[in-house]
Amino acid sequence: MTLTNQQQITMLRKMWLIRYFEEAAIRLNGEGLYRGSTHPYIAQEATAVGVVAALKPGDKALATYRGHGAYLAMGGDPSRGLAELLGKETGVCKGKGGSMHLSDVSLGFMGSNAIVGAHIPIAGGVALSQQLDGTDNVTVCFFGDGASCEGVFYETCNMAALWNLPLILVVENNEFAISTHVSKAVCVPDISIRAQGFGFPGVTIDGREVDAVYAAATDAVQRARQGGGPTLIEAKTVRWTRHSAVSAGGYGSGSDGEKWRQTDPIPRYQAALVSRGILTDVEVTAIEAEARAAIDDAARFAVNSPAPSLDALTTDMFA
Amino acid sequence: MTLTNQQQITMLRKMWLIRYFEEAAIRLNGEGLYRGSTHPYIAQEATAVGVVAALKPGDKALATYRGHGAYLAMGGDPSRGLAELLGKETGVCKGKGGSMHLSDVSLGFMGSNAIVGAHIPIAGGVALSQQLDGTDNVTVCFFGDGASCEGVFYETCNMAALWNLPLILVVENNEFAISTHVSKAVCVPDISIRAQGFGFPGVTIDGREVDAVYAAATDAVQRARQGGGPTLIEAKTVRWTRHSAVSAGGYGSGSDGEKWRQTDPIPRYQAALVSRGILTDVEVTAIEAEARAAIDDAARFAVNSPAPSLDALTTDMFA
Amino acid sequence: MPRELSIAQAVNEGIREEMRRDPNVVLMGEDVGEYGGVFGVTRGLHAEFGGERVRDCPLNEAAIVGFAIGLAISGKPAIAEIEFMDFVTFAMDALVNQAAKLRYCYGGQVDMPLVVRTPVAAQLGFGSQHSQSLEAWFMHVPGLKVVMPSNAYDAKGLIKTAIRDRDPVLFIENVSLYGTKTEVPEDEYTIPFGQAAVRREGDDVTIIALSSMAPLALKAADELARQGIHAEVIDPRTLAPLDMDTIVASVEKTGRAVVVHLAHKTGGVGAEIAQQITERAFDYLDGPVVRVASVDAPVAASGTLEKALYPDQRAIVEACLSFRRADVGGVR
Amino acid sequence: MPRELSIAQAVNEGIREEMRRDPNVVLMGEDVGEYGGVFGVTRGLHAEFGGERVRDCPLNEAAIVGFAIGLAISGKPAIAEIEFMDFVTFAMDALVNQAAKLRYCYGGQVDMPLVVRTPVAAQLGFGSQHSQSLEAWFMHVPGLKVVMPSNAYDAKGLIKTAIRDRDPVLFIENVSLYGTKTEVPEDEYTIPFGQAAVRREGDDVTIIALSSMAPLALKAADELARQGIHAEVIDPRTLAPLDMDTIVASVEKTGRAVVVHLAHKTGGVGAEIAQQITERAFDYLDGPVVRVASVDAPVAASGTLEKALYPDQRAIVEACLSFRRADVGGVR
Ligand SMILES: Cc1ncc(C[n+]2csc(CCOP(=O)(O)OP(=O)(O)O)c2C)c(N)n1
Ligand SMILES: Cc1ncc(C[n+]2csc(CCOP(=O)(O)OP(=O)(O)O)c2C)c(N)n1
Ligand SMILES: [Mg+2]
Ligand SMILES: [Mg+2]
Repeated sequence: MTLTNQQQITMLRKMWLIRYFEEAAIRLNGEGLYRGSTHPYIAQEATAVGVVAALKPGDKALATYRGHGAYLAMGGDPSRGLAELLGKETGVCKGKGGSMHLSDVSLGFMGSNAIVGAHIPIAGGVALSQQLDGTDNVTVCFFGDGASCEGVFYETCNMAALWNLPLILVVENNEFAISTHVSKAVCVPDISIRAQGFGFPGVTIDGREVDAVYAAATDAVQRARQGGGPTLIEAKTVRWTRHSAVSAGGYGSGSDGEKWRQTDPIPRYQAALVSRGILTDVEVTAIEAEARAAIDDAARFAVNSPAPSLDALTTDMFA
Repeated sequence: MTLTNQQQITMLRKMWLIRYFEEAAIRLNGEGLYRGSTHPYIAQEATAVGVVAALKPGDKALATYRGHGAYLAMGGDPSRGLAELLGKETGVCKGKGGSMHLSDVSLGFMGSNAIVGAHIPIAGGVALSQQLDGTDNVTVCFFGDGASCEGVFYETCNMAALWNLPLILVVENNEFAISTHVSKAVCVPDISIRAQGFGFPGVTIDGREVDAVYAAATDAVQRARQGGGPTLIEAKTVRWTRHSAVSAGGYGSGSDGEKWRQTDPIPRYQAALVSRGILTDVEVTAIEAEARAAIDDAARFAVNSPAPSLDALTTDMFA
Repeated sequence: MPRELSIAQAVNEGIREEMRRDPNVVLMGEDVGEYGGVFGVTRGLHAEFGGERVRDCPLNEAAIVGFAIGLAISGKPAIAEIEFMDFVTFAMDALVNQAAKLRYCYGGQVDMPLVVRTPVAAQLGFGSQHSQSLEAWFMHVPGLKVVMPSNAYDAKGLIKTAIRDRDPVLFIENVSLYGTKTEVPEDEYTIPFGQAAVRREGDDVTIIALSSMAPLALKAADELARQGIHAEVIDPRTLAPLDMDTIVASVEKTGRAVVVHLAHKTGGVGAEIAQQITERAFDYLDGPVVRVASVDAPVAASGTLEKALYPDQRAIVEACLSFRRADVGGVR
Repeated sequence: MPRELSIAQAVNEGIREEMRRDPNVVLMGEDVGEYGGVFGVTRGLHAEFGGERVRDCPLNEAAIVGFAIGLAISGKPAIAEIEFMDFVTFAMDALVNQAAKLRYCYGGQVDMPLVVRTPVAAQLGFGSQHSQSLEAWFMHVPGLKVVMPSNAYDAKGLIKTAIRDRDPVLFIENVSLYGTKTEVPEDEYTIPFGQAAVRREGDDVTIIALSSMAPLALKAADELARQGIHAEVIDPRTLAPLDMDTIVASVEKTGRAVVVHLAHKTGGVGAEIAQQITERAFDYLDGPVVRVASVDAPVAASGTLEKALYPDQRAIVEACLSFRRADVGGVR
């Protein structure tokens, strides 16, 4: 399954959209326009974008609180996304979920979740529903290296394997769980090794290389569509910024920061598209500018949107 | 580490003790002398006895509600054990724990537990304490095939491997979790495969063959004593009786029951000791009779012991 | 001849009817398949609906409820069984942080047609880790509905409502009631949530009794009647929503209230019900609402100790008589 | 110059002193090591005591508490941190079925010197899964001790008591209080469990306020004083054991009580405290105990909605004034 030029351009566009969305999220948080936490996906864009490129209508995705990237990759509206972060009535969750619960079910993006690991069995249930419906659709679950330690991850692996579910588990190994380096949290060198204990395929790829992500996802998705069951994809990546806009970890700054910036997935993919003759340098610049402008508009929309009315306090609790 | 003749005879004695203890437990339950559940270890005796034979003073063990075997193998007193089942004041837990919580901490048997899987991380903590104390002692944790599915099992595997703990995880795969066959609950053919996902050794042995159990345990214990970290031992075994004395599963009766009886670990070991010239047929019979008599005495002790006084209702809650 | 069913049979029949009605309903849990559940509640469902819809699960309470949530937000009503209520401790995140909240924090984008069924196996000698009645925790979680039927008729009507409900419902059964048979009509019916049942009318004292305490309270009321004291017995049936109107109306009449539950006293739902009564009917009360509940101690395996821990008929009778003894207003 | 510390610093100092005193004490949790905890409470402990005793753990709430229990029954006092109280949902079995019960069901054979520390991060915009104050669940579990300090002085004295205690203690901190500084003496001290603090004396109404609500109640009391109403403000400090004697003595004096907590109202500890007051001081009460607590809804991320959900100073003042408005006895 090779991607058309248009698809590749869309991927680049989405990566820029995510990048500027996150920069806006950090800026607006810094300006005090919303409180709580926001967990930037900066430097990890290639993973969500590459995986989602392998999906088709009817496929579903779930993600963590670091889920803005998955939201936008699944086609989420940046305006309603930023409005959600700001807790506005126009937010995609009416301002009730905020940054950590961004989701648009109408797009198959079944939700971000603020409890590490909790959405993994939920994703299993979504995949089970697809199987019961007799479709060839699949469910993707994004989560972190830290989340791969939670008991529910393993329980889901076991059940998904037993029931042969169309579930693609994408662990985004950005090396840190808040402050804890993966080497202090995971007892094996590659998280994909975990899959061995459950007898299904596990692969490790460079999560900053969108083509590699796409290839691994396509492989897993195809297998799942054909009834081949789950796959664990470990996307090795970096966390460019701090854990969240409000809590600082002791990395990513200074010279280390410089090292990480050099692995930025976006310039890399841009260069690839230029060298493939798909885009010119000028077009590349235009795509970035377009994304930036779209996010500027979205931010304006979000800032100018009204807060929810107090009636909303107790609506959406029960059907 | 070969066992002395005396040690081998002790192992046979313990197996008989467990067998008659369990028959008494079932009988007394049937007679209505206590309610609640009791989960016989019949046909699994070789596992606890074989593993415990590899331990030395200061080593610890924890088990499940199917823990009478581990209790007796660790040297637990049958009289105070049966008294505990009957909820008597003379019980090893003053009658408060009953069948599912049998334990004698003074012997290093840190407890049986009625929540499937819950004691696995507790065993991890016990092993951590041994490591922090700088001893070369080890902790053994017995649990079932069903328990090996619970999230806490995996979480413990990861932490034990990360911290290189002297923890021997002994999964007694008796093929069933109440009614559920292991093939419907575990997605890999051998539970020992799970260890691969954590990078430590996992072995599968015949849990009805006490020598094989002893050998595997010795190997794991030695490694743990030398700082080599955890091991997962899968002891394949059968559950001879029903899940518990109160709930019936649809197996172990009729012709199937006959098949299982043929794999009874005790006659097998008896025959081995006779063929090794360690015991004569007459001695073998005497050992069995002795165990039976000891349990008869224990049952009498238990039946004749007083119930706890009502003061006990709220003692032992706080220090 | 009216037909009588046990609670186990009634829940079974309710689930069966709903699974026939709605092919999307899926049942999951430990031993719920061919085996029919450790207490036999799901017997025959696997045979009728097959392994796709009646799913035996590994020992994975957290994932069982998590998967059920995934089905629910995909539009498939899911029934998950937690084998004993004590094991819900492994599924608290799924129930409390996910099932109860996702609709809200996704701004209403998802429905949550989830029923978590779980039996309380108290008073059977199972000991501290197999005897807990933990409804108080869930009454404290906005977004959950909590149901505690006390007889077969209610159990059937309420389980059907629970399965049709688009919100998460915790359905708490009591094992000691499983065997008791009561009349259950052949014709289909459902029972709405939030309607307490007045089991017996009386003017002297109101007894609010939950689940297995409801039949016990009726026996206590018989005993009291022989002493000339007429107790009104109310079974709330659902704790969330809770029908305080019925309870308050009764207390306004009797001036005295006793709340009875199996769970430990401190922090139990008795406190909440008593306080709501006090808030709404203070001027009618002859004395404080009295609570009858378990002693605040873990449940011992010993039958002697277990018996002493749980409330019994005598405790209910004495609570009702305490108003007279305390001479607060006197008994009419 | 008296020394002032924040709650975070006070807890840190308390732990440090106890770890110095007893080399067996071990601290475990997520990010508690070099990083010093997400709220900085364990800062410097890793440097002083090393990685053996101050242990960074993977994201394994269930196993973290399970391991801590294993240490505790081995004679090593263990302090486990749950990063936000909401995540205790993953460790409920360990806390409720194991820590609270093992001593009892092993007939007293083990001690359980376990402290589970956890912050409540409410009112900070973290949303529904990062804002819950779940103390009510634990007050309902016999065998657990529950501590909720409201200032640095108490926090230090209570954490030291908790670490020395041979029983399991849930130590609930409030993030919104971490920054506030209060005087903490240099000299060592501990504070026993089960002693409420009367923060302010008054004759007109008793306000029982938990954790972060205690300082808020004091502000409300100031406002009330300007209106001539003298509130007595009581901070229970520990919920289990609970010092009802102090509370009841106050209510016998004032005849009116208001219970204030951050947690949701229904099923919250306010119900238990109110009901215990009513049981013991019914004849002194001018009206029902009034509860001030969060609205029963999940916590929205939106600041506007979040603000409307939680109790504020005005709500406390109004609750106290409601006695006058309802004209129950009148305010002296
Ligand atoms: C159950 C649970 N435990 C702890 C936390 C606090 N927490 C939030 S994010 C995080 C780190 C998670 O790391 P990882 O899974 O690697 O994801 P990343 O943040 O790197 O994307 C932690 C510990 C939480 N939200 N939920
Ligand atoms: C957390 C939990 N879930 C369910 C149960 C009910 N239960 C008791 S024993 C059992 C089967 C366990 O099977 P396995 O681990 O294989 O042990 P075995 O009984 O075969 O020794 C189940 C499901 C329980 N006690 N605890
Ligand atoms: Mg990470
Ligand atoms: Mg088994």
